[in-house]
Amino acid sequence: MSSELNFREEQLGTAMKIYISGEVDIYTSQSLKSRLYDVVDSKQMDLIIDCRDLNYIDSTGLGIFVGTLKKAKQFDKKIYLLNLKDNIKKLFIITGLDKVFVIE
Amino acid sequence: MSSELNFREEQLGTAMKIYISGEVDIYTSQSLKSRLYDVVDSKQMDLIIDCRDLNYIDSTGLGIFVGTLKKAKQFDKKIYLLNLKDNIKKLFIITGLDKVFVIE
Amino acid sequence: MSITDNIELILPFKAEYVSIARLTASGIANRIGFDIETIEDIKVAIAEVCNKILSIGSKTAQNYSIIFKLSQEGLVVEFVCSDKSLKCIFGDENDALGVSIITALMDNIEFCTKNDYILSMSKALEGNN
Amino acid sequence: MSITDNIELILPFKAEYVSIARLTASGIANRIGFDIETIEDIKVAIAEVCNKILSIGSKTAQNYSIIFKLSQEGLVVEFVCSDKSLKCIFGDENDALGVSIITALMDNIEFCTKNDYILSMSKALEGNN
Ligand SMILES: Nc1ncnc2c1ncn2[C@@H]1O[C@H](COP(=O)(O)OP(=O)(O)O)[C@@H](O)[C@H]1O
Ligand SMILES: Nc1ncnc2c1ncn2[C@@H]1O[C@H](COP(=O)(O)OP(=O)(O)O)[C@@H](O)[C@H]1O
Repeated sequence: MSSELNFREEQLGTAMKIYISGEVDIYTSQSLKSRLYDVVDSKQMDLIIDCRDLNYIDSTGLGIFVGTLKKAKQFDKKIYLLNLKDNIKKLFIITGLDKVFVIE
Repeated sequence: MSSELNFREEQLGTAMKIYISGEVDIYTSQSLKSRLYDVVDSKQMDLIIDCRDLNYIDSTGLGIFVGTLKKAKQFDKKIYLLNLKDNIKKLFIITGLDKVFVIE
Repeated sequence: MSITDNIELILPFKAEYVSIARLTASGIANRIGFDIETIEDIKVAIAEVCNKILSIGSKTAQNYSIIFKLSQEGLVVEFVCSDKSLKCIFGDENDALGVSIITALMDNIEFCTKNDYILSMSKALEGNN
Repeated sequence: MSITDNIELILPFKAEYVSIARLTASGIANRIGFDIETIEDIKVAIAEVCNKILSIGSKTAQNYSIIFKLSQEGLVVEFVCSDKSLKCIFGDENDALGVSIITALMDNIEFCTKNDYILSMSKALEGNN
């Protein structure tokens, strides 16, 4: 089975940067959820999610971003979304989530 | 309707060079056939077919190459196939047509 | 009057095959002549409906069907299942994201229908009527 | 014993939709886990069968069906049509190219069958048995 979703992490001072590449859909989203929740819980740092190689996301994935944000807020941490492709930025705007996240 | 097959011609001395790009399948093959037959009939020159941007071909397309070759031979002209991608070269080998055409 | 061609894709109730629905939808939307951005929109909207069908599931059906109706006017997509309990599938609070996406990306959506299909949605080829 | 999932694609008898068969076949072969070269092979072989079905055509049927049977062992592809006159479709001299391609690219092909399908062919996931 080919892997459609991949992660890479690096620590940047007091923040964690995560590169997400591939496609987040109903099938791959569980691995996104456990990875993001895990990082927030274990590191308790600001999260910088670099989406330059994220090609697709659906409402399942957006929901996981929201869930991650809620968790991060418990620790008073922020989530930054970087380099969203146009098709993905469009979904954030449609759903109003562009006002919930820091999109850069 | 998006166009899946495109051509570009240029005259090289006593030969015609044709660039084929896109996909030759049962749907697009009629335009390949009329184009190649037309060039052979009207120019009566050697034909250099550059396939660097040809991504797909099926037996319909291979049959048209064979038909074009038969036509060309009537005028004592040759057909050269250039820059075949691996997946396409594989089909020429499978069908034995690699021995019928000059593949470079 | 425009000729309509039907293409049907029948998929098991499994999350791993929604990507097949997306790919087939892209190919069909491309074939009709939609531009790249609209192809992406149609793909996303179809996946949202598949997601919801899968999240509800079925006690009786093994698979569901996506019927693509292609014409010069554009595309109509119907979702069909032998399990007739699958009706008005969107509505609970967790559906807000999915519903807002589908509504924004497609022209017309029949969420709750008395017809045989679960849901129908359409996209016109020229302009956003 | 391996679970088999069926995916079915129903297409009109029209040349412009063979590209949809190719695309869907690629997605399915990729999902099963075939490598890129084998995905291409499966796609090509399926298109050759579609071509032949279209070149014969049908007086009674509007569409034909491609059934993909996915399992851990690999892929079986069956072509089905309500027009039962579509049997042993390959055989005349113009089929030489298509037949040599299909035969080289797939593991097993049932060209003439007493079963309900027109033609069946398979590709194993590991090795070329
Ligand atoms: N339309 C929406 N707007 C805002 N938040 C949403 C919307 N839909 C879902 N959510 C939130 O997204 C999150 C998704 O979380 P989920 O991935 O299901 O994990 P969990 O609920 O276990 O934290 C939930 O907190 C849910 O409230
Ligand atoms: N397996 C094959 N091996 C060699 N030549 C073939 C094979 N199949 C078809 N051909 C040839 O390919 C050509 C295809 O021509 P086609 O495109 O049908 O146009 P036309 O027959 O009108 O010239 C024919 O000349 C046919 O004889």
